[in-house]
Amino acid sequence: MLSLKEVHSFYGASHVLHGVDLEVKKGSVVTLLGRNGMGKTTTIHSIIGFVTKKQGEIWLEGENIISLKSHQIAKKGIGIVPQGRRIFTTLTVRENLTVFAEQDKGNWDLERIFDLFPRLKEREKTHAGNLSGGEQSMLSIGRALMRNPKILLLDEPTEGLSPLMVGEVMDVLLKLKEKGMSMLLVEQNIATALSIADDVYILNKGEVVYHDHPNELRGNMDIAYHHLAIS
Amino acid sequence: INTSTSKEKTKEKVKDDSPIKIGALLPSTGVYASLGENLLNGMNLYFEEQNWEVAGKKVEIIHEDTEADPQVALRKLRKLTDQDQIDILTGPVSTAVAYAIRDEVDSKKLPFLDSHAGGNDLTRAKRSDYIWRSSFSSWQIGHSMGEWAYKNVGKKIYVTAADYAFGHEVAEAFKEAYTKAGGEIAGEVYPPLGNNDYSSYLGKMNKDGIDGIYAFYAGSDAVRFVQQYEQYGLKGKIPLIGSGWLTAEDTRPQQGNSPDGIKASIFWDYSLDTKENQAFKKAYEKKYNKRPSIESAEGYDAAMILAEAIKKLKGDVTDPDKLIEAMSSIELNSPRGPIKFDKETHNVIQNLYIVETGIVNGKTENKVIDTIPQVVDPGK
Amino acid sequence: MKKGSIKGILLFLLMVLVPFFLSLYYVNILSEILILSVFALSLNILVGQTGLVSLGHAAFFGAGAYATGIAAIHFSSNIFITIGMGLLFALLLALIIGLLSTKAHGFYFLMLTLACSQIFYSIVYQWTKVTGGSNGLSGISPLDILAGMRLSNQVFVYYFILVVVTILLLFLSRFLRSPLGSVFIGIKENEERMKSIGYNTALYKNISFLIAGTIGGLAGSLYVIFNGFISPTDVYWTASGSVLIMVLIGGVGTLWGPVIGAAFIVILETIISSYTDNWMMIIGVAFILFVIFAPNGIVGIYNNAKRMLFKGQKIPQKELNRIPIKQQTKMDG
Amino acid sequence: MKKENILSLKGLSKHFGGIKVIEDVTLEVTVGERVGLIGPNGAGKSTLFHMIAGDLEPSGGTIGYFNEMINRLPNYKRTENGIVRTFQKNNLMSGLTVKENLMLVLQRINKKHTQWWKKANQKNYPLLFEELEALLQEWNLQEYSHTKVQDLSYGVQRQIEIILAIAGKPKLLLLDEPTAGMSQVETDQIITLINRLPLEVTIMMIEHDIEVLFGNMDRVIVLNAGTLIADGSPEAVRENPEVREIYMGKEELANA
Amino acid sequence: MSALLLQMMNGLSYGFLLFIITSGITIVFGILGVLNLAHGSLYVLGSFIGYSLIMQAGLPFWVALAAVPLLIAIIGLVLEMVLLRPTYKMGHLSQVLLTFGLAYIFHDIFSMMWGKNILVVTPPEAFNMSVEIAGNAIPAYRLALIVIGILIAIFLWFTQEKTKWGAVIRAGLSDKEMVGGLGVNIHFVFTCVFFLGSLMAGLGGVLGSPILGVYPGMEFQILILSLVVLVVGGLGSVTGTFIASLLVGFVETFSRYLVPELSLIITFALMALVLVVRPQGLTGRRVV
Ligand SMILES: Nc1ncnc2c1ncn2[C@@H]1O[C@H](COP(=O)(O)OP(=O)(O)OP(=O)(O)O)[C@@H](O)[C@H]1O
Ligand SMILES: Nc1ncnc2c1ncn2[C@@H]1O[C@H](COP(=O)(O)OP(=O)(O)OP(=O)(O)O)[C@@H](O)[C@H]1O
Ligand SMILES: [Mg+2]
Ligand SMILES: [Mg+2]
Repeated sequence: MLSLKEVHSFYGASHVLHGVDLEVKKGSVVTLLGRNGMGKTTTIHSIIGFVTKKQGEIWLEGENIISLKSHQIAKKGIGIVPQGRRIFTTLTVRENLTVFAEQDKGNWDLERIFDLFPRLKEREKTHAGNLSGGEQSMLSIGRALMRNPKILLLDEPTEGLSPLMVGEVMDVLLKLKEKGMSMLLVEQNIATALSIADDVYILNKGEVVYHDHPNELRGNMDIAYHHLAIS
Repeated sequence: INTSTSKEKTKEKVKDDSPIKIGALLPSTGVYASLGENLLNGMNLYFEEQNWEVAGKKVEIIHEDTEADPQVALRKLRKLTDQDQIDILTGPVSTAVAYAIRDEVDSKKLPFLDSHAGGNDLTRAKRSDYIWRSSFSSWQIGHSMGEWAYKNVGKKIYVTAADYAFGHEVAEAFKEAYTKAGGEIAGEVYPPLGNNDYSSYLGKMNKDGIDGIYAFYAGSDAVRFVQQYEQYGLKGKIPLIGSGWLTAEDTRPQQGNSPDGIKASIFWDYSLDTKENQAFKKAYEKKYNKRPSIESAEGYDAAMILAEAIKKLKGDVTDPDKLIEAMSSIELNSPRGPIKFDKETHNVIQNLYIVETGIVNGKTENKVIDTIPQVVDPGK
Repeated sequence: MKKGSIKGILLFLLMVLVPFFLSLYYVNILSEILILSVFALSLNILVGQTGLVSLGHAAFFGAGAYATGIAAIHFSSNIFITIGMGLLFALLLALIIGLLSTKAHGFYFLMLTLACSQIFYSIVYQWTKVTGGSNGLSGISPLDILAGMRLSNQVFVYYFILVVVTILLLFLSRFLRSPLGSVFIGIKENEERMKSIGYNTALYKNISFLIAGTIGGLAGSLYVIFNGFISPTDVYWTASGSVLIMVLIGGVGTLWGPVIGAAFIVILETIISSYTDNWMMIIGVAFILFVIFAPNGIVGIYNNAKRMLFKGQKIPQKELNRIPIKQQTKMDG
Repeated sequence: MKKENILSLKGLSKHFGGIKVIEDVTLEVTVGERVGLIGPNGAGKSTLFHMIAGDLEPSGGTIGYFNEMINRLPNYKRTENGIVRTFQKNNLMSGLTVKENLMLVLQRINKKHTQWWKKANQKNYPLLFEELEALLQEWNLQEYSHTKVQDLSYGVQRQIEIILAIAGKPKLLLLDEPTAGMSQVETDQIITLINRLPLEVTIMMIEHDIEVLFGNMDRVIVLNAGTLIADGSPEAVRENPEVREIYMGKEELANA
Repeated sequence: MSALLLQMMNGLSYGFLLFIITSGITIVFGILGVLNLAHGSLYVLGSFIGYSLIMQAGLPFWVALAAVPLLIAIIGLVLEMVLLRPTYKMGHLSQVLLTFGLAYIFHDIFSMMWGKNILVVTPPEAFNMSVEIAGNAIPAYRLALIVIGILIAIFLWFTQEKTKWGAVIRAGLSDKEMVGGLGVNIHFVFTCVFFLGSLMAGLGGVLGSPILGVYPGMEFQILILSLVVLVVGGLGSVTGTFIASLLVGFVETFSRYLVPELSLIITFALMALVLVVRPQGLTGRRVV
């Protein structure tokens, strides 16, 4: 479905990704782990096209999208829940959800989002900038779902959510997975990450230092900590 | 250290064949750009008729753009004196510029013929030995209409003028003459310069029992004022009089038929029927393919005066005092009629004409209906 | 001694020698450049340092100029007293306008300063008795430095201005990088957070405004001493606009940028307008080229060139100096 | 002897238009206490911090700090007096480098921020620079010292967010989800450093990471829909059925 | 009484004239965040081209009214794509400088093409007269402007508030990159907005010229006037600009009538007052 081959990314002169290889198979969930500043977000941004200075190949359903603009990439069916939520603060909650929605592509609509996050329904007409941190996270997830994407890029989607909400969101992701949605998930909480993953990658200083099936990791947490602690 | 001004150096070049340099400080950008252009056209026309040669010497005009900004003007003046080493200065359009350069001109003993800026003080409190004016003083413009208006328009007049020093000076002069003749000022109002909507001011003037409105506006203000005067139904109800800029040659085409019936006082008009004016008009239209304006005539006159002075000195303009001496005694018949200088004030003595706008062949034309001969500015 | 200060001293000496080589015309242009540099430097404190983009800075120039001019005509011929009057008046005006406008942000601040300065302009314009109205205030005679020593000559005036500018640059080179200076930069970057780490940002913005206004007034005072007149044109918003452009073209937030910007604009305008009436078009094209190809101004070009030349050496890369015109204040969600 | 109260909220409430975000919260915190604050998303936790720090004005009630009523005190004065906060969403001088960000705090703490006559360099301010070095060392951030904050990864920016507060010599430190977005290693580091703060520093911390919270706090307060529903030791709160119902997820329940 | 009525009508018609002139800059600044200092120039360009078509080529007013705005809009489109686009990532001041440069260039083009004199367009035949209302003559053309102003206001209000476009653009203002990440080509949207803003400038130019005339240098007057209205209204909302136009129209008209000496100050004083009392403008929303 989505695969990165030897991707190098740059911010201005600084070289951040050093040849990342990664593959998300159709209907599978890949989690990306790594300490702060190791290039997880940069990987996501390279896929969606926020990072423009990059080399290598990014294949999406048989097409190399590395040189496309982000709106073109997004149109191909990629949904994103960015780090820091990045909801549109001057729009109302409802506008955030509906303005970019592509409801004809799937069955996520306003009603289902509101069912999932009742909190958002209560705040429907509020400016999104006035929402609490967790509510903004919900909105960001909702916004991505409303586009009914084929593949979801999730950059720490549960950040700021209460444990209860984390549970709910993970449930939704699991259901989506069952229905065949592919996902690339960046997550700091290893337990949460492993509960859903089919594949685990660990990034360190812009390079993939570990790639395996989660069961291996689950059985031997030391490996994970080893890779996650070095820097 | 080179603190000397350029004059001492020029002393050495008495009898060579270097041309006489006339510096023209005129705006070609900014609000007064079109006035500056017309003045320059007038000057160029005259010198071209003389083949750019006076008393056997080449004449050259060095034009610098003042942008009607005193600061820029002063910078340009310094360039003209220090770089170009001009012999004579002429211009400017804006009175603020004239005042700003006054001290520098005076201390450098640079002969300066003011060809437009009309602020009274230039030939009153700020008088300088080296500054003479061939154009007009604002007093002349306003005052000339006062008595005439009392006799021919009515006993009660509303006064309006653009809110800047010149507008106020003209209005003051008019009021002075008009009340002295026995008239009564019904009220006065001074909209800002460059105003775009006169409706509320016109509403104020639109009173019963008024015999007329005296207005001083020029350029875009004149166009808008006169048009809105008609649109708001004052035309045909209250007669409008003013200064010649209200119905000037280059504004009337934009005013449609609104100016019909306006009477104004001015020192030159296109319709003036003299030999000199006919010749001037013909030459100007031939060269520029459009009618001359008041400023074109001013430029032409200034050039003529300078040329006469140079002739008197046989082309030797190195001594500023002699040049001033020669210029001050000039008397001639210019397109605007007989003119000479008042040796006391350094201001021009000239006729003022009352012109009335009428419609000829579907277009407005001015007609001189009265002459107020040889108006002299009082100098204080 | 450091390389920077040697360069500075050399430059100063060169400037001292200028009148021995160049004609008075050039000396006058230099004087004018220096005066406008002072003006631009003062605005840079607001725009470059504190991030307050003002479109009303000419008011302070006018305040200094008119106060100095009026004082020179009516009260004193001593240069320090008259300049002092100019500074005092500019300071008072800055106090008032600062209190009114620093509460607003971004574009609203810009428009408030514009409004205040236009009101000041109207007062100057209409109070003909005191200010000479549209004709301006002219006939201001040369002033005394000491009893018997008069700035009667343009070269003396040049030296006087040069000394003032040198002192100002020395002051600013320390001030801009001082702890207080960094507080201003912090406010430019994120005013809300500056409050949260304990800075009374309203106070510092006002201080910045006061300093900028007073130095702007100094520029006005020097201008009157140099030209002997002042007119409302110099207080109009276009004057504020052109000084803002000097700062932007020279290089926002740098020490030398405003000086270079002032020189660039004056030279460009003076030279080009002697050759063509369409100088505005040429300047306009220059602006556009700057925006697209040299967004960090002339100082930015210089730095880039230096980096290219000394690729081997490490010269810290200065990033785009973005000045936010914030539209709304933000707060934690 | 009972310790002195550092913070006492009485009947505090906050309304936005018709929405009641905080309703009649009364609360006392003693000097040196470590208080955790939890509650569902949108319960009003951050809003409470806003009011204590002076970034929002209460609609009703009073805020007492030591023995003073500080309702009318502007936020920067509260910071001067020792109430220092972090933001849930990074809120930094993002165009400045890490060093410059920290310097702004350090110079204020050391009362050097009004000096305008000398450049702020190592020669003129050796002590400040020493402190700076120490901080960078402590947080392992030397390599980022000259990096602009906006060029840092999200997690590192969060670290700066917290350092800015801790460097501000707080008496009452308000941490709004300090470990959100931090990797495990960084989270451990932050907790260690917080625990290393002097005992007289009072800490209030909003945190959704249950492990972090229950493991390190003396007392836990639970906010739901703007009202206090529980207040007690971590153990007690953990066992509280209502808290479990509205806040904990299945997993946590299973773990507990 | 009748004098008062007249002034009311004057205020109203002047207010609508202001609205027509300023709606373009509102759209571009308020929505796009680009402070377009060349707005006045586009307006003046519209007036000049309108003049050429109507007064020189002798075309009917209505033809110019349709053709000119379109032409100006296309010019605006080209400017946006070629010049403005590279500046979006550089912050607002760059755009200020760039559009100011454009204004300078236009200034010289105007005087080269149309001379330095004031030019006036005669209003269409049908409106070239005065209407008698309660004993006062009021130019029919001004009454027509009121109607046109209302239509424009409705159109803009509808576009901004009732279509998804308005929201997309507001989203783009707070985070352009993210809008792209959600599949919308924000550059295209911006171009459209600039197109619309220029269209409004051209429309204002044609409609305003019979009353205000046109001359080089006028663009700066128009610009300042627009900025004042824009700010008083609160950035970006069509409703705000509408209210502000009428407010400024009324305040100016009445101050001219009652205290003519102060009329120069009054608009700016009004703006300062509004901003000091409400730093976000009249209708500006405060996001806390
Ligand atoms: N300015 C405002 N206008 C309207 N509602 C607001 C405003 N600010 C906050 N709210 C509402 O108040 C509620 C409480 O917000 P707050 O940020 O305090 O929640 P929180 O407890 O910190 O939640 P989280 O854990 O998600 O960060 C939210 O529902 C939010 O929508
Ligand atoms: N805009 C930028 N300019 C320059 N460098 C950047 C920029 N953004 C990120 N970096 C650098 O790129 C590296 C990777 O950052 P990235 O945001 O991808 O990390 P991350 O793995 O997502 O970390 P976190 O867990 O903190 O979100 C970091 O060293 C960071 O400093
Ligand atoms: Mg990240
Ligand atoms: Mg919160």
